[in-house]
Amino acid sequence: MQELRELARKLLQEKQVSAILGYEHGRLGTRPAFVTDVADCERLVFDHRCVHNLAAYLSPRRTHIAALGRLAVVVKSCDARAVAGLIRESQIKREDVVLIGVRCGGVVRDAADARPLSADNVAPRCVACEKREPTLADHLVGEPKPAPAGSGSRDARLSEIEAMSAGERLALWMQLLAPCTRCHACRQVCPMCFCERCIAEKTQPTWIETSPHARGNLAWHLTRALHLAGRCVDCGECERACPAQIPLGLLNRKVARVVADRYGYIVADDPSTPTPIGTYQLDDAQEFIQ
Amino acid sequence: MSRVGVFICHCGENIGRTVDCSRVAQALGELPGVVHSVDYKYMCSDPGQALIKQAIQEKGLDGVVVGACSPHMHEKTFRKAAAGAGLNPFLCEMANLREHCSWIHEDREKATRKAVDLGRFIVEKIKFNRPLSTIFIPVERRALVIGGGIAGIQAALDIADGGREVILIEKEPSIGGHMSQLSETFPTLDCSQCILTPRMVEVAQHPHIKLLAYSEVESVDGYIGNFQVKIRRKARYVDETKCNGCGECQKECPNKKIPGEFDQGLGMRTAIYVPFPQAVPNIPVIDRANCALFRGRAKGVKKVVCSKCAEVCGRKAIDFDQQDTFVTENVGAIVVATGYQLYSIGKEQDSDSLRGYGEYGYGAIPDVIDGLQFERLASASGPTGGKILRPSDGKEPKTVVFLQCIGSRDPAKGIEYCSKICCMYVAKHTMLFHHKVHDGKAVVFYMDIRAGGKGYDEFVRRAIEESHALYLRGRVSRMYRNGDTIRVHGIDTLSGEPVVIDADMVVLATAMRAQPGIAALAQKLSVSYDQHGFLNEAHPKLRPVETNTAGVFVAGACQAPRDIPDSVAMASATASKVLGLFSKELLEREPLIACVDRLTCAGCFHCERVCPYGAVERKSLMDGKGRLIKIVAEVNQGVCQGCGTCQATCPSKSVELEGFRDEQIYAAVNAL
Amino acid sequence: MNTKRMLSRANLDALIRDLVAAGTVVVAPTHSSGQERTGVTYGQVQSPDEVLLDGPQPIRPLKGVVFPPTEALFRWRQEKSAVKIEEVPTGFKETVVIGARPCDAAGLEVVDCVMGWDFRDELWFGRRQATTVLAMACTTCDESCFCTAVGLSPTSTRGADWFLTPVDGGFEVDVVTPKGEAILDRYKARCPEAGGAAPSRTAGLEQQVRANLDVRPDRIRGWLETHFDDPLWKRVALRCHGCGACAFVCPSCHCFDIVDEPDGAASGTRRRNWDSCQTALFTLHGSGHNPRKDQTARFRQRIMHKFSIYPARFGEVLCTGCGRCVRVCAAGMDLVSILAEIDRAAQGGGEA
Amino acid sequence: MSAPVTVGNGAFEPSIVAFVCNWCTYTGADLAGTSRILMADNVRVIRLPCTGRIDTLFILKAFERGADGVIVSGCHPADCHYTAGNYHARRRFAIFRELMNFVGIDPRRVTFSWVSASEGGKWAEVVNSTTEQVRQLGPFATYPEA
Repeated sequence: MQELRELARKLLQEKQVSAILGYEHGRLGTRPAFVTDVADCERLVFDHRCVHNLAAYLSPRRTHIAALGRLAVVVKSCDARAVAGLIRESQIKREDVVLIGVRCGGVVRDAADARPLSADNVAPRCVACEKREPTLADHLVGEPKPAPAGSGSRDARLSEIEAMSAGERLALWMQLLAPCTRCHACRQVCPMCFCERCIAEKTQPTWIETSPHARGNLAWHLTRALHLAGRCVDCGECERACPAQIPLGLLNRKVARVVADRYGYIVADDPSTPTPIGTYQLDDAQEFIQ
Repeated sequence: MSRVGVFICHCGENIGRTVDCSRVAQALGELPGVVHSVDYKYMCSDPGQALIKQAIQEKGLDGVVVGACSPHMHEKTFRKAAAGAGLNPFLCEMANLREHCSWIHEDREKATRKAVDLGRFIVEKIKFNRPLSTIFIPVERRALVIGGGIAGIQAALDIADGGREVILIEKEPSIGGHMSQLSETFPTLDCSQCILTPRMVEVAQHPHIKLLAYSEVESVDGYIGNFQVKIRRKARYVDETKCNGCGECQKECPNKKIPGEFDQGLGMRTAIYVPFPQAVPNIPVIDRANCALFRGRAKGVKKVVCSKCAEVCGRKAIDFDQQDTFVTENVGAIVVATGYQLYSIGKEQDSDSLRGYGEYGYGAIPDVIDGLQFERLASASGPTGGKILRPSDGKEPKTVVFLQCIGSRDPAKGIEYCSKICCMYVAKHTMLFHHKVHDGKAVVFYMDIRAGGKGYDEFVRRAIEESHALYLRGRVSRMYRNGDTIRVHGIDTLSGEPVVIDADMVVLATAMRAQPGIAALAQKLSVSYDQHGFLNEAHPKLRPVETNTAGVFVAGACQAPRDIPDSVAMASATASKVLGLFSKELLEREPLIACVDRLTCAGCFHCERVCPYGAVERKSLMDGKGRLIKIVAEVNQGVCQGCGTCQATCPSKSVELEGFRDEQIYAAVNAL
Repeated sequence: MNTKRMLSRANLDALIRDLVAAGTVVVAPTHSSGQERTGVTYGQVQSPDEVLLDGPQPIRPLKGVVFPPTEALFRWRQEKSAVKIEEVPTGFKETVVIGARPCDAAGLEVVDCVMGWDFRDELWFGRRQATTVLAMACTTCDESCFCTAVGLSPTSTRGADWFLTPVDGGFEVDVVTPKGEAILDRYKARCPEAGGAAPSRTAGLEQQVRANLDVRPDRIRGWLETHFDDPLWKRVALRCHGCGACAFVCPSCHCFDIVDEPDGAASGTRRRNWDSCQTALFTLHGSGHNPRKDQTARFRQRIMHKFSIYPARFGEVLCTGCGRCVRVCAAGMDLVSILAEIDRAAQGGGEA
Repeated sequence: MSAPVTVGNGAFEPSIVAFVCNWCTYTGADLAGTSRILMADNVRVIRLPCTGRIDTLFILKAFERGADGVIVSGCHPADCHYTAGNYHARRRFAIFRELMNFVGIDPRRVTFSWVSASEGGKWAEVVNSTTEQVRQLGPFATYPEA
C-alpha cells in the first residue's frame, strides 16, 4: 500500500500526471478515488475489495474525467485488458495514460463486503484467473499473491445451461431477462461500451426496442454480447452493476468461449493483437453453412 | 407522406399466368403513401415506360416501384425511364415478381399473395430511398508503370502514344527485362534484341515518358485518380546528367572478374558496368559490393583505394558520395508489370514452402544449366558469341538433355501450377541447338506438351520433325557426373523402358515464380496476391487486368506465368484501361457507397479493419479553435466499392451504405 | 378509524389466502424467482408461504406496481388518409400490497403530486386507486437507510392504507385511509380489536437510521438554490458512470420515455418506459446539442430535482431515504455522505 | 405482420425471410427462376449487396416481426464479389448462431448457405429444406406479448 502511495505521490509531484485514478475506502466499502492532491495520496488503497474496473473512466466520452488532464490509473490484470482494448480500438493512446499495475490475489463479488476474501465471497472470475499481474503497465506494485480459494469450475453453470433443451434454455432466459428494466447500467459501466451513440439509442431505425419487454430485452442483451465478442475483458462489471441482478456474465462468457474455441482467441492485455472480429482465416470453420 | 407509384408488369404471360397482377396492383395501391398503382402487359416496352414517365409527371411521384422481372434484367431500364421523367433514378426500384415468384410457383393464390409481399417490401423500402447523384472524382491524368520489361515497356508506350504522361520505373540499371536476355523468340525465331531494342529506345526518347531506371516504389498513398507515389532513386554513383555513356570507365576498372547478372553468371563484368551494350539508359552503375573503393571504405580504410573510373571520366560524372534520393509523383493510375524470377533448383530456397532439386546437381555440376543460361549461350551477344559451349570446359556439347517441368506442376516441390512457357522455349532450344550444332542430339524429357497458341503446336512439331529432337515422355530420377559427361537416368513412360543417357550438357526448364519482394509491393498498393505471390486480378475472366484496388492494373508475368505475346496483350489492355480512365477529367462512380455519420462515430475503426479495399480513412475533427475533437472514420469515395461490410460491423451503425441504408432494410423487414 | 386492531400471523396468512381466492392480486416481498442470485423483491404471490416479511429490503421499489417499467398507451394504424388510434384496454386489477416498506409506501404519495399536477395521469391514478397498500414498520435497516433525514421514519404511515407494526404473535394494525377501511370491512373477522399496547419490535431502529444521516432538508434546499456552480458537483460526480441504476431502483424517480414501436409497416404501439436523467440521451436535442453536457451536470440535476426543484413546486422532497441508490451504485456513490456534506456546507462548515 | 398463413388442411405454413447477396445467391435465385425450378412459396427474398452487409440485427428484427425462419445466403468462399465480405460474415454468423442457440432460439430456424450464381438448383433445395424444417419446428413464439 505504501509502495502505491509513494508512487502516486511521485507521479503527482513530478507532474507526470495531473490525477491518480485509484481506490479508496468509502463509508460503505471501497470505491474509485480521483486524487489530484499529493496529500490525498494517503487515501489510496489496494486490497481484495477493489472490484471496480477503472478503465471505464478512460473512455473519451467521459468528458468530465478527461477534463482532469493526464491520468495515472491503478489496474488489475483484468482492467489492463480493458485498457489494451481501448488502445487497440483507438480510444486512447498508450502514451496518454500511466498504468500502475497491481498484483492481485482476487477480489470479492461486492465492494461493500467487508469480510476477508474466502471461497464464499470471491468473484468467480478471480478463481479461474490465470494472470495475477498485468503485462500492460508502466509500474507494477505489490507482492505476488496466490490464487484465491474457490471451488468448482466457473463454467459449470454454462455447461448446465448448454445441456438443457432449446425450450428449457429459452424459458430460462426469458425468466432471467424479465426483471431487466433497460436502465443500461451494464453498458454504462462497461469499459468496452464506449460508443458515442449506442445502437440501442439509434432511432432511425430502432433496431433494438428500448422497452423492457421480451423483444427489447432479448435483442438488447444478445446484441450487446455480440458486440463484445472478442472484446469482453471479463471484468464482471456489467453483472455487478445490474440492479436486477441478471447474470449477464453468462452471455459474455459463452461468446468468449465460442471465440476461443473457433478462432483460438483469448482477450489479453496486449493492444497489438487484432480482435477476431475484423479479421478472418480462409479456412475458418463453416460447418453450419450449407 | 410519400408519393409512391407502383407498376406491375404481366411480362406477357410470364408473370400474369401465375400471379393475379391486377390484384397485386390493387393491394399495393391500398398501402399508405402509394398514390398510383397500375398493372400493364409489358412495362419494359415503350408504352410501358411511357406509363411510368407520365405518372411521375402527372402525379408528382417521389418513388417508383416496378414489379416485374429481376432487377438484374431491367433495373437500368426503369431507372433510366424514371430519370427521363425527371425523377432521381435511385428513387426507382424493382420487385422481382418473375424469377422469384411466378416462374417458381404454380399455385396462383399463393403466388399472388407472395407477389404482394415482395411488392410491399420494396414499397416500404423506397419510402426511405434518397436521391443520389453520381460521384465525380478528379483524375490526375498521368500513369505510373512499375517494371521495365516488355510488358511495362508496351504499357508505357501505348499510354504515352495515347497522349498521356507516363512515369516508367525499373529497379535494374536498364530497362529490357528478361526479354533482353533471350536469344530468339518462339514461335517465329526472330531475334529478341532485334525486336526489343527499338522499343527500348522509343521509351527513352518518347516525349511523354519519364524513365526512372534503377528506382523502386517506396510508398503509395491515395486512390484511383489520385495516387501519390514516393519513388526511391537508388544511387548509381554516376551522375546521369553528366554521363554520355562512352564506356571508358568500364575499360579502366581493374575488377573484371565479376559474374554478370545479364549473362546469368556465364560471362564477366566490371565493378562499374552497364548491364549490356544496348542498355537504356546507357549509363553505368557502380556495384558497391565489388568495387575496390567501396570495399575499402567498408573496411574503414581512410585512403581512396581505387578511383580509376573517376580519373578517366572526361565529364567528371563519377560521384562516389551519391546518396539514394526520393521523388514523389502524382498519378491517376498504376500499371504493375514486375515480371518474374526463375525458380532456383538448388537446395537453398527463399521460401519454406519450396524444395529444390538437389538430385539434379544444379550448382554442383557446372554443365547443368537453366533455360535462361542456355538463352545466353545461344545469344549472339552472349558470353560465347552465340556458340553453344559447355561452361565447364568450353567444348561444344554433342548430346544435350532438356528437362521440362522443373519445379512446375510438382506439388512435392511446392509449386502446383504450370509455368506455361517452358514447353515452347524448350522446343525453341532444341531448334537453336540443332541449328548451331548440326550433329548434336537433343533429348527432351517432358510430362505433357502444352502448345496452345497460334503456331505453337506447329513449332513443337518442327522441333521434333525438322530438328530431330527426341521427345521422351517421362521424368528423370537421377543425374550424376560420369567422367566427362553427365549420366541421366530417366524413363520413357510411353515404351515403359528405363533410359540412360550420357549427356554433355543438361538444361533445366525451371518454373516461373513471382518476383522477390512482390508481396511488399502488393501491400503498398493494397493489391492481393495468391499463395505463390502472383498478383490477383479483379476477376479471372471478366476483369483480367484490373485489380481489386481501383486504378491499379496488372500486366505480364507478375499476375501469372505469361509468354511475350500474352504479356504484350495484357500490357496493351492495361493501357486501354488507363486511357479509358484518363478520357475524362472527372471519374464517375456509382453513388452506392458507404458514408460515415461523424456525429456518432466513436472512432473504433472496426470498419477500417474489415474494409476489403482500404477505403476507410482517419479524419481528425477540429473545433473552431483548431483543437482536436475526435478522430473519426471517413470513407474514400474513390475507393469504396459498396459491399457494406463496414456497416454490419459498426457497433453503433454510424456508417451507412447508400442504397441499402438501415432504414431501407428495416422498412422492408418491418413490412413482413 | 383510529382503533388499533390485531392481526395474528395466522390471520395474515389467512387474509392472503382470502385475497388470492377472491381474485385480488397480492404483491409482497418474496424471493426473486428463477434468478441466479437470490434476492428479495416485490412480486405477485399466490400463497402466504411465498411472503418474506422478515427479509431485507426488496431490491426494487414498489413503484412498478402502479407504474410498470413499460406500458402500452395506445395502438396506432396508419391508413390511406388518416392515422387511427386504438385504445389499449387498461383493466386495472384490484391489488393489495402486503408488507410494503414505509419508504416505498411514502414514495407513491410523493409521486402523486407530479402525476396529478398539470395533467392527471390516469394510468398512474387508475392503478393507485386499484391498489391498497398494507405497509409494515421496518424491523431491519442498514448503513444506507436515511428515511429520518427526509421526514420519514421506520414507522411512518405515509402512503399506507393499513400500517402493520410487528408485535409478538403478529401485527398491530393501524387503518390509515378510507381505502384501508374498505379492506377492513371485508376482512374484519381476521383483525379483532387489539386488547392493549403490545411491545413493538421496531424500537431503536429510528435512532440507528438517524445515526447514518442527520440533516435538515430545508437547509439542504437553501444551499442548493444558491450553489448551482459549486465545485462540489464536479468532485462528487467524477466517479459517476451515469448508469442510472439509482433512478431505476428509486421509489420516487418517475421519469419516463415515450416510444413508438411499429409492429408492421403502418401500425404499432406507443409505449412509455422508465427513463433516467443520468444518461446523456435523456436531454439530447435533435440538433445534437445537449444542455446537460457531462456527468457533472447530470448528477447535479438528480440532486437538485429531488431536494430543491420538487420541494419548490410541491413542498415535498422527492426522496424517501430508502437508500437503494447507495446500495446499488457500482461506483460507490453515496448520497448519504453527499447530503451530509451539503448540510455541513449549508451550516457554514465548508467542504468535508 | 400478417397472421400465419393457414391453408386448406390447416397445416402451419411458416413465414421465412431470406437475406441474400446480390452477386451470387440473388443471381442463383434468378437462375432458379429462369430454369423454372418449382419451390416452396414461403420465402421472401431481401437483396443486399454482400453477405458482409447482412447484420445480425436483420435476423433478430425478422423474428420480432413474426418470421418463423430466416435464410442468409451469399457467395462461396473465394467467390465474394468484394473479395472478403463473406469471410467476415462467416465469423459474425458463427458466433451469432451459437449465442442464439445458447438462449434457446433453435438454430434450425436460421439457414446459412453459400449459393453461387450457377446454383439455381441448390437455391431451390435451400428454400425447400428450410421451409420443411421450420414447418416441423412450428411457429416462432418467443415473444408472448405485443
